[in-house]
Amino acid sequence: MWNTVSKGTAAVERAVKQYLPPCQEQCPINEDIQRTNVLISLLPDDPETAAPAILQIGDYLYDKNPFFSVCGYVCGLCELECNYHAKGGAIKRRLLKRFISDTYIPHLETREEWSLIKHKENVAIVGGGPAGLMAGFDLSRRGYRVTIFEASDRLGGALWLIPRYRLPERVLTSTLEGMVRMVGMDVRLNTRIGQGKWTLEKLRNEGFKAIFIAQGTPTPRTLTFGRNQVEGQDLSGVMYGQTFLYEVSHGNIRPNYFTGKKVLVIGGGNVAFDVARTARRLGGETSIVALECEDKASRDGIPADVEEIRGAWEEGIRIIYSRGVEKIIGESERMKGLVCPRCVRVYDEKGFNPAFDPADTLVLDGDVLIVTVGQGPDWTALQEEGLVDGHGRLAVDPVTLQSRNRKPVFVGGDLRKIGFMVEAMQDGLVAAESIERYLQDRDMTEGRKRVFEVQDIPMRRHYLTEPEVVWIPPEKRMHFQLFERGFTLTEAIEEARRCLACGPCISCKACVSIGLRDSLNPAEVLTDRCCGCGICVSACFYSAIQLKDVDMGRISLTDAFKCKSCGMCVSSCPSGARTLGEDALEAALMTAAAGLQNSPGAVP
Amino acid sequence: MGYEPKLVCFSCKFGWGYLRDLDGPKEASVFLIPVECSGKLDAIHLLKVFKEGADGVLILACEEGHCHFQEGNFRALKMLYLLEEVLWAHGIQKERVRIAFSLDPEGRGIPDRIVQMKNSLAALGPLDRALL
Amino acid sequence: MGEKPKIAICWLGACGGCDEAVVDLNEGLLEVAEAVSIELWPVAMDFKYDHLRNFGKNELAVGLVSGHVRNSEHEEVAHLLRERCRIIIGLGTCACFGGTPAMANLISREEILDTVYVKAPSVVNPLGKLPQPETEWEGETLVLPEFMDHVYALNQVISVDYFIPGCPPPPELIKNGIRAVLTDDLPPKGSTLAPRKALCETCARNKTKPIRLEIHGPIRRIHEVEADPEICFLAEGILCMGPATRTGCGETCIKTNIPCRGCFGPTPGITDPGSRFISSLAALLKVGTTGDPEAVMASIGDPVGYLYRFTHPVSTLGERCLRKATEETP
Amino acid sequence: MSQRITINPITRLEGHGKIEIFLDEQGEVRDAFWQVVELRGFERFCVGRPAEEMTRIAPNICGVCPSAHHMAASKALDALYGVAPTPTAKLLRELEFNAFIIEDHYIHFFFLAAPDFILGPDASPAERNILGVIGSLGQEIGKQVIDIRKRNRDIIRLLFSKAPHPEGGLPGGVPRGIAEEDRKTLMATADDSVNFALFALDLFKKEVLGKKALKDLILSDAYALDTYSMALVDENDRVSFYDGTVKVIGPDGREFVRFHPDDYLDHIAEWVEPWTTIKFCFLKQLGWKGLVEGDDTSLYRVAPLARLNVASGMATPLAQKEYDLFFETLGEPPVPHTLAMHWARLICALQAAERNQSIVRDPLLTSRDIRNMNLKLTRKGVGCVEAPRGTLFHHYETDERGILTRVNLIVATQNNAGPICLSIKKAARAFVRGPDVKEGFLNRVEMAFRAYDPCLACATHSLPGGIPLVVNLRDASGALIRTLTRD
Repeated sequence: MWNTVSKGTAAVERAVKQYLPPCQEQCPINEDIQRTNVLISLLPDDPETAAPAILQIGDYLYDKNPFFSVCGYVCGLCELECNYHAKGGAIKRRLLKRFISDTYIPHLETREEWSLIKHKENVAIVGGGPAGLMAGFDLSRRGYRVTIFEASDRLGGALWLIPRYRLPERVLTSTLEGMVRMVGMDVRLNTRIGQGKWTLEKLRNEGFKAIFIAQGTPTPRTLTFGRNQVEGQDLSGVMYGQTFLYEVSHGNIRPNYFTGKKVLVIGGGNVAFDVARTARRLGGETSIVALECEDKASRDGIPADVEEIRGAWEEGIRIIYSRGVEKIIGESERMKGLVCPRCVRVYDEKGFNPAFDPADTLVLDGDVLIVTVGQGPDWTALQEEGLVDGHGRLAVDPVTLQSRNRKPVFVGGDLRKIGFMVEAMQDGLVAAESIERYLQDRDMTEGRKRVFEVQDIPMRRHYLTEPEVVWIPPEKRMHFQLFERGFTLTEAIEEARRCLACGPCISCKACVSIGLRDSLNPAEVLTDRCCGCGICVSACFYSAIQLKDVDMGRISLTDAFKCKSCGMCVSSCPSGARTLGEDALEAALMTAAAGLQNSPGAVP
Repeated sequence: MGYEPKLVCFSCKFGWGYLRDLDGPKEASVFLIPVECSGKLDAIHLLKVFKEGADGVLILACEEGHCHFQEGNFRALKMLYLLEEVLWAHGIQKERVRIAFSLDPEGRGIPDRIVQMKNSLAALGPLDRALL
Repeated sequence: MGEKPKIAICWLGACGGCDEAVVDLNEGLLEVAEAVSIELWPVAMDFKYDHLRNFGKNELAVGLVSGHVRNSEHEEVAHLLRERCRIIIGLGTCACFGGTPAMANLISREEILDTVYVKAPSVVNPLGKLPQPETEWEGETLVLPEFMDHVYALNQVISVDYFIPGCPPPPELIKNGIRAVLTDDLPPKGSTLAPRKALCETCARNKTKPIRLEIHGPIRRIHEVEADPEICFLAEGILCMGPATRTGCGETCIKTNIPCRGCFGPTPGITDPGSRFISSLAALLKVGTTGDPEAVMASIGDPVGYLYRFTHPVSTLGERCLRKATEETP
Repeated sequence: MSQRITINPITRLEGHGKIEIFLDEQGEVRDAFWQVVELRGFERFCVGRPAEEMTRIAPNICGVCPSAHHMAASKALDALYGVAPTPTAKLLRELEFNAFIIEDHYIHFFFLAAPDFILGPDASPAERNILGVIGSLGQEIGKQVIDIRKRNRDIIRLLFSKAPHPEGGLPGGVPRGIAEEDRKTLMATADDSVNFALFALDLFKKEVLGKKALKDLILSDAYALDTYSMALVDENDRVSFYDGTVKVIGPDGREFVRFHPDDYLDHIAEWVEPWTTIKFCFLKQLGWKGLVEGDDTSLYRVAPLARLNVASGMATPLAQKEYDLFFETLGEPPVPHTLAMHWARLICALQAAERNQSIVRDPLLTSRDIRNMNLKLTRKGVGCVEAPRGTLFHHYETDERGILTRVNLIVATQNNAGPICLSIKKAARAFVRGPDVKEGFLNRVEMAFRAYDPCLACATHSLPGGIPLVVNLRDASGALIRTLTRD
């Protein structure tokens, strides 16, 4: 029966100085991508027997990344660095995780929580978003008693801004609810820290020995032109992207809310595209006005993902590039249109400093304006709690996330630096580690910064082209169901098989975990036999071998981190100077030889 | 027909029957040797097997482009092409060594591939060992 | 025992090249002649075979035996020498591995006789007569040794204590071998009195080799190509057996700009260098995305001729043993 | 009661063989058989090999005259690929071949033949060898012999990697050239070789011709044989080693036939006897007439004596002088005296040395133009050289990829196989009588084949075999009466 073990020899070894596959090095939480890809590739191909196996893979993923199901729908950071990019298309890692989560979510909902002994200090987490939850999850596993203070009426924070057509609600709710239940975190909803009632001081008195602030960036940024605010933002029909998406996620916006209306969305990021494609699905004739230009490669290129742009374009959303908003034209307190000068430059050496060509101005008319130009943290609370430095910026150590002003306080997530969901989760994990070190009075920075070298693409003759991802045709997408079709079992296995597993064995060990192989010792060189001919160098597809001139002459050396102990170099060595230690093949041959000699089958 | 050809079958663990423990029913004259990768096979492994009494060798390798170790299957193919003339010089017809490129996780196809190979070996008759 | 130690230099199935190599000790031969008394050396001395029979068991210090074993008299002489020499040194590639003539193992004895004595274009042999073990002539019988149908390396017939490979074995190796026996500073029995690593260890061309040694496209044969004297043959797609062959010959062939053919035999721990090299070639020959592997592999033309040129009797398929069970192996 | 004497193995030659002598009741020799026991099958197992590898496989036929096979193979490849070697390549080949002729003739004369002359045929076997020769001629001369041989073999090693078993002959060229600095040592070697050749000839005249017993032995009827003679001659009918046409003269000295090596099959044929592995060459047009000499024989002799008999002179001046003295002493060609081969051998070595003297001074020697690359496979090629032991033919046929489909070799000593048998028979009849046979007399029988400098490994190039000479005396019923041991 298919069974993957993750203890003992099959456990992934903690990376010391090590090569990692580029996807894992790129992933902020270094998820075991290669291992789980290989495990998926070894799944049985009929659904019944595959299901329990998929759950085992899910459990393995969940153990290190409880958000993996959500990642499977929204994050594709690892795919950007995949070695296969240049040779046939990156491996569709996100869809592979989504495939696992489709089976895993129901299992998670009924999964029995871990019995953890909470014998350590109380820790308060301010903010129930990905950063806070991740920190709480990790600290609870370490035995801390964690309480999460969430300002709104539900956990999840900015994740709720992701539209349903990209992230199904059940996946998000089950994941959030599952995390709390699995580690038994105490959650206090509708409790905002920082406005009188709850202060950090109060938390300290309540017995919380460490506090992790991750409130995210709730306040949307207003529209500015040059130094000053664009007037007319208070007209009716003008709203801000965040709040709009927030309301949609709460179900407060009835379908075809914008039917017959012309909607203008300001902004060039992914959130702006979420807003536009949501508005389009609500019936609005939607256009995006972006400050940035069309060429993504240039410095002033539009930041939104290529897939988002393509999706929006397919769904009939007009995209107007390199346009700023100088004035909002209003008529009897209602928004009627925009005055949009051409933007000739977005950034200069000093940073964001747009410049416009007033001669080339475009007037756009529209009934609704949704401003989605980014969001910022709630500065007042931070000032009150004394967490900012002289220049009004957050005073926090970037490596340990510890506040410079108040030692027990740690800050992370979008609040600290706007980024992807997985970067916020990374902050959560870093903060958890720092909190434990702080509470255990250990050195805060030792061994924290670890740099991994990236394994380059292994050599082969044929590189396979990527599978084509199927989207529902644009005309049928005007709803909030998923528009992207996930992998079937066979497709998942096929794509997982395409993964080159280019990382070293010790950070994978998938084949050991399912008992396909029992040992992974790297190839060993018998230096008294090696003459330095270099045939093994060209036999190795992972460039794990190099020749080196030592005192006894030129000999070959194996880089234990890169070696896959596949045995290609062993069989190619003319002097028999390479071995894999005791090799099952030789033993099997001996028994076969004995068998052949005395087995019947003699000539009649 | 008394002649029962003796067959050794090397199968790649990453492509064939890893989902079923392979040491199924033991046929006296068939020896199944799973290996991590067909590319790991050395010419001497095959020659030794013929020398010890095998009448044929079947290598079950992964499908083109699907080798877990990149090109082990292609390595095995190249080795077999080189081996052909050496085998023929010793009276071993090249039909006695066959390599199949496919994926069969359950190993459902292995038994009848073995039967198929044994039939073709039976057709060739016992191996003339004059030069072995 | 003031008397000089006795040695025998004898050839079985040989071409005399190894004896020429002993003569090539030049002045060294005179030194050897001073140090020992040569009791048998058919090519140069008239000691007849009976002379050897008169010696007692292990009375001779060392027997330098060249040549493989191909007929009944070789076998008889081999055992004769084994009994009388304390140490037997297999001299030259024929004794150690079978040598070039052992390629006859791939052809049946009958076919050889048929080709040489009947089918050869210059032969006039109406009655198809072949050499016979016994021929009657006016009441007398003329005897020829009985030809085995296989060429055996020496240690497949008698236990051989040390090996000096090479075709021919370089004179310095022979001299060192004899000195080692006489001064009794010898490595463990069964070892080869020559360097332990393959040719690339000492070959000057190994330094200029590209990091990834790859042969793209077909193998090029030596007459089709003007090889660059500085660059590794394999790097230029020319077959060279250097990596699979023990060094010690001084790479004279490579210095004469022709690739090695493996006459020094395998390195320690390897018994079948030819078959081992098949896998090495499979690794070296990169066929490229569009190339046809079968055509590239076929470009070698005669794998058997290159791989088993000197070592067929010790190869995996070619290996047979004539030794009686009682013989202890070294 | 007829007797049988076996000399087994025969020694001081290359290869394995034995002699069976049968006596009648009066102790007279009824007949004697020279049996060669080697057979390897090069002609068969070289089929399937790439033709260009023959310059590396063929030398393994014989360790004493590998350069001959290497050169014949190189020339066969030239013919096979329809390409002529560049002038420099031809010079380098001749340089190596002459150096080989010199060192090979001297190893025979000093190592294998001299013991019978310097120490005398009746010397005890223990001394009758090179060590004995050096003992009697003195270390100085011994060292000179060793040195001249070493330096000529160094030429072979310089050009073709190894001696024995030179390698690397290529169609239309040689694998490496010679640098200008090498020329100095080559010149020294060539000049010293000429001086040594003259010294060797003086030694022969003093030590052999000077001794009446030996001179009578040479002139005696026991060592005389009337057969045809064959050798390679150059365009002006002079002795030639590397190249030329094949000329055959009859027992009466008249030219019988002259042919280009490519047509060897029309003139040379091989006969098979069941009691020996060697094949006996005979002149095809005359047909096999058995092991007989005189006017109705079809056997012919090759190697040094035949060269002098066949050619109208030597190709170099000093050698020509010796050639004239040779015939003044031994009578008009064709000289039948088998032992005179030793003298002829030294004269040939002199010519080779003189020829090298001019080659090493040739400006073309050190040019880089050593390969003629426009090869056109003609699928058939015959290469012929005058090997030290006689005319050698290599005949290759290949498929369209240059892989050998047929290999036929007529090897030097094979040409002499019949005459050797006859010489042994005559010597046995002359020297062996009655039950008690002195060892020295058996040695005189062996001297009959030693003169030919036979190379049995070559001659049989087919299968190795045979053990050194053992002398058994059997009575008529074949029961062993006495084993002659030589100690």
